[in-house]
Amino acid sequence: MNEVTAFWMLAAISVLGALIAVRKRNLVHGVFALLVFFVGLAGLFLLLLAEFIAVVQILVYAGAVGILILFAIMLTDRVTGRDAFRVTSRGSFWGALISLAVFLVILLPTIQDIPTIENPTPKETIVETSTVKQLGIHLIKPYIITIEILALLLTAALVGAVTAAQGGRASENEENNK
Amino acid sequence: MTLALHHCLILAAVLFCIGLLGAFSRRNAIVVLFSVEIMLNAANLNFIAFWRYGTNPELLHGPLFTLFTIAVAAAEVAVGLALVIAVYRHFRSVDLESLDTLKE
Amino acid sequence: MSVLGSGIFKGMAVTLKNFVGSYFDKERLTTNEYAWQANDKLPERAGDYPKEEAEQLSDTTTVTQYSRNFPMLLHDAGEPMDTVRCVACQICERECPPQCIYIEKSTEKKERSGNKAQFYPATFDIDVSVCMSCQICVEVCPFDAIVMNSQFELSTPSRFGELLLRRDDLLKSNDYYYKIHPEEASARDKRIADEKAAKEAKKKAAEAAKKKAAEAKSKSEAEAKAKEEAEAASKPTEPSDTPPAESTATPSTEPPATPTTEPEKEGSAE
Amino acid sequence: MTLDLIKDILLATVPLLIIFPTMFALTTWVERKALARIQNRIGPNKVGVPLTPYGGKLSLFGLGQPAADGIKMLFKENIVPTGADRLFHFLAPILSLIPSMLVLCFLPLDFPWLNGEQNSVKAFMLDGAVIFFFAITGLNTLAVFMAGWASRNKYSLLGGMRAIAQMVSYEIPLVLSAVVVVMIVGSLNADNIAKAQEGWNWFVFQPWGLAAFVIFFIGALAETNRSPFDLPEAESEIIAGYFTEYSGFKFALFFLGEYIAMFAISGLAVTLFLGAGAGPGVESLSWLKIFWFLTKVCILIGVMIWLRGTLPRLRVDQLMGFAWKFLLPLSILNIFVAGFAWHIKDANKETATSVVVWIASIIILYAAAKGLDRVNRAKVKPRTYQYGE
Repeated sequence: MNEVTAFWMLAAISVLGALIAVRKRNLVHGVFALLVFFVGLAGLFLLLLAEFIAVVQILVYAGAVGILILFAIMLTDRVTGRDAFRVTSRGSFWGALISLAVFLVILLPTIQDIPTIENPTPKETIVETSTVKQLGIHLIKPYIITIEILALLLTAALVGAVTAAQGGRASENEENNK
Repeated sequence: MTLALHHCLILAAVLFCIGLLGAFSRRNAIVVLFSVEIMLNAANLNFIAFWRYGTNPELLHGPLFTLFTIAVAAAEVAVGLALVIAVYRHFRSVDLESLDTLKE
Repeated sequence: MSVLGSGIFKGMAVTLKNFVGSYFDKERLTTNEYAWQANDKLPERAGDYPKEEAEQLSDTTTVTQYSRNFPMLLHDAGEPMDTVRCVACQICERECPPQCIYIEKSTEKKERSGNKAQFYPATFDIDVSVCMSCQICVEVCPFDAIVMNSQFELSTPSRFGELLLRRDDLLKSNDYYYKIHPEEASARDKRIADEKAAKEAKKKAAEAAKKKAAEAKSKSEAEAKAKEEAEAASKPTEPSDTPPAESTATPSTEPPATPTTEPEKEGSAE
Repeated sequence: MTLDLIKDILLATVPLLIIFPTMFALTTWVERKALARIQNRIGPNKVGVPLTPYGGKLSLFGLGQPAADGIKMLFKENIVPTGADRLFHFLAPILSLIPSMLVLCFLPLDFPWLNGEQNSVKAFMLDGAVIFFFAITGLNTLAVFMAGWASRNKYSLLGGMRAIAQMVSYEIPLVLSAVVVVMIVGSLNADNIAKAQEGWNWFVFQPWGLAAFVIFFIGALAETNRSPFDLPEAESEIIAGYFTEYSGFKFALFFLGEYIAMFAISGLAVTLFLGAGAGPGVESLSWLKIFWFLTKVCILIGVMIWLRGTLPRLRVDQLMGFAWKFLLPLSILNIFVAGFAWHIKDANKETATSVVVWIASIIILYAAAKGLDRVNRAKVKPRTYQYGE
């Protein structure tokens, strides 16, 4: 059980999760497959020694985004009955072709000149230098402006989401009143 | 054989293209939204891989950038889903093909 | 102005007192241990109870006279089907919210001891697995034929069939009713007696009024005398009418209407 | 090398897998007994240990009840509704158990006697244990939703949606109250947090710690669907919520998962506020740490049971209002109070200052709570009772 085996297992999990998520006709199944993908990716992050990122990945994606999407599905599709399962595709052929083309375009340079890193930084150094504390110090010192902007963005997103989701209802009410 | 950079890069490429396929070939707005999420996550994997195998890992560029991406993605999902709900309220559908009012 | 969250602590103190007290204070542990012995025979069907009914019901801590479980059919003293009060009117069947009562009316009327011929229930089933013990059947029954039993030993080894109580399981004597719900039974019987008395009194009063009215008509020429007599006629009828009107609980019976009609009659007589 | 690894894994996980399910079995019995006593009943008292195959038993106040329940659950018929999503219906109970079991590994419990005093094993030595705890507890929600959705039952779905809404709302005050401790200790590592509270320096003795502990405990009650926040499984409203359609062993798994989650979150509360393994005598005997830790967890569980016997269930709008309008502002204020108190104490180490800071912060927090309470109650008319006192 070495790193490579773990990598292939996690890779298989995440690729399968992603494939099912985009191809499954049943939306709720799709969301759970997406969650499998997120968790698999978190495992990969853990394998690559980015422990905190793995935690955040689970916390934000599996915890928050997944639930948000589930809520959106529950609010938009009829939960029971056939509508929830009737998700048809469009232009599957051209989509697949374009994706394949993009894949090759990305892949060719990777295969042609694999960036051979002679001696990657040893594990111990990375574990020592990438503690949560170090990450926090970096966030507060050189990236403080980014953090502030991000906070602003998140607040704006919060307000925007609330207005977007509620504005419809307000106008609907007005229509009903007319 | 040890884990190397190109493993992660190829995996990220595969995941990115799966996301792309989903975004191109599905009609449900929510599915398109989470296809975009898959693409973003593939990019995150690249960030982390480059940080792990690149030079100067002590600067933590990879994890920091990934953190920012995750935060932005979370905001994007929130707003995106709010828009989907608003669109659903208006058109009674989340089918992207049927939202063609501007064509007429 | 109270301290924030003090209500929660007050409640917790109450429950703590009950919890600790239940180990020392008999008053705080009212539940008795279930007296079923391991070697007791399991009941084959609902109605077979491990204890004799009398024995179970004498255990006043388990079954008080205020406990109600499922309905039963009342009959007066004597042969059950001969004195059953139910006339298969099917009101309870219609009113039952979960529709657990099934009644089949008999095809012909049957003579009953002490009563005139009536229909009787050929089938009267109550599915106690459906019954929700709401007591609405008891409320609507105009014949006081269905009341609540406090029998609770209903467990059976099968969930199909055995929980369907048949007519003969349901028939219980009025004495039994007195035994399990003494207060309610005596109140009910008093009411029935009062109603009967009121009916008879009303009948009598109506007859008397008719008689008096006829007399008043015949003596209408003597004006002064007639007035006096009409007043005298109204006085004795009133006290005999009003008490039954107060005692009756069922709204469908007639007595409440009588006092209002009485003066009209007098007026018309005048 | 591989053998050593397997040995280490077993040593780190097997005690957790023995202790907590045993505690689960005993807790179900204790809960039934305690609730019965609170309600003037006796509770289970018949099932005992059979002494001979032919009769005679040791009833021991019905201590055999958990075993009997377990056997009953195992052999019960497994019913899957016709319209149900069979795969998800099968997966949901398993998925609800996994996160609860997983987070037990993040508690600062190490078993020194198993591997010699010097190197005790731990399943996870993560730097961000506390945040990992919250991340994985959040996955529980998904299992609940899965169960509700897969059952194809309106009540189940309602229960699932209620569970999601409730857990997402209460996770915020929960995390924010834990942030206070993390901020003061300066580490997300559970062991470091435990180390910072050695002796009697428990955070619950600080005013901000007390406030955070109360908020955390309320959040924990809501997060584990305990009464008075058991809306997802409110029997009188939606049958049994998300596990209406579950029977037999799947139901037992849900039940186990719920109780293990209770232990886990109580364990986190103990770690964050109640000094983890700290207690008398831990310096000389290191296994006493585990004893004290588990004792504190049991006390918290006891309080949860006590509250369940006392408080009635909240309404959905009250539940949401309480999380967003009361707990959230209070926990944000608490972070500021803790920051200032810590800063002032750090700058000025005299006893008098710390007493003043202590009293001042308690007054601020209480006034804020009272004010929030009054603001939230302003629109509600005082209820008059027709028959009550």
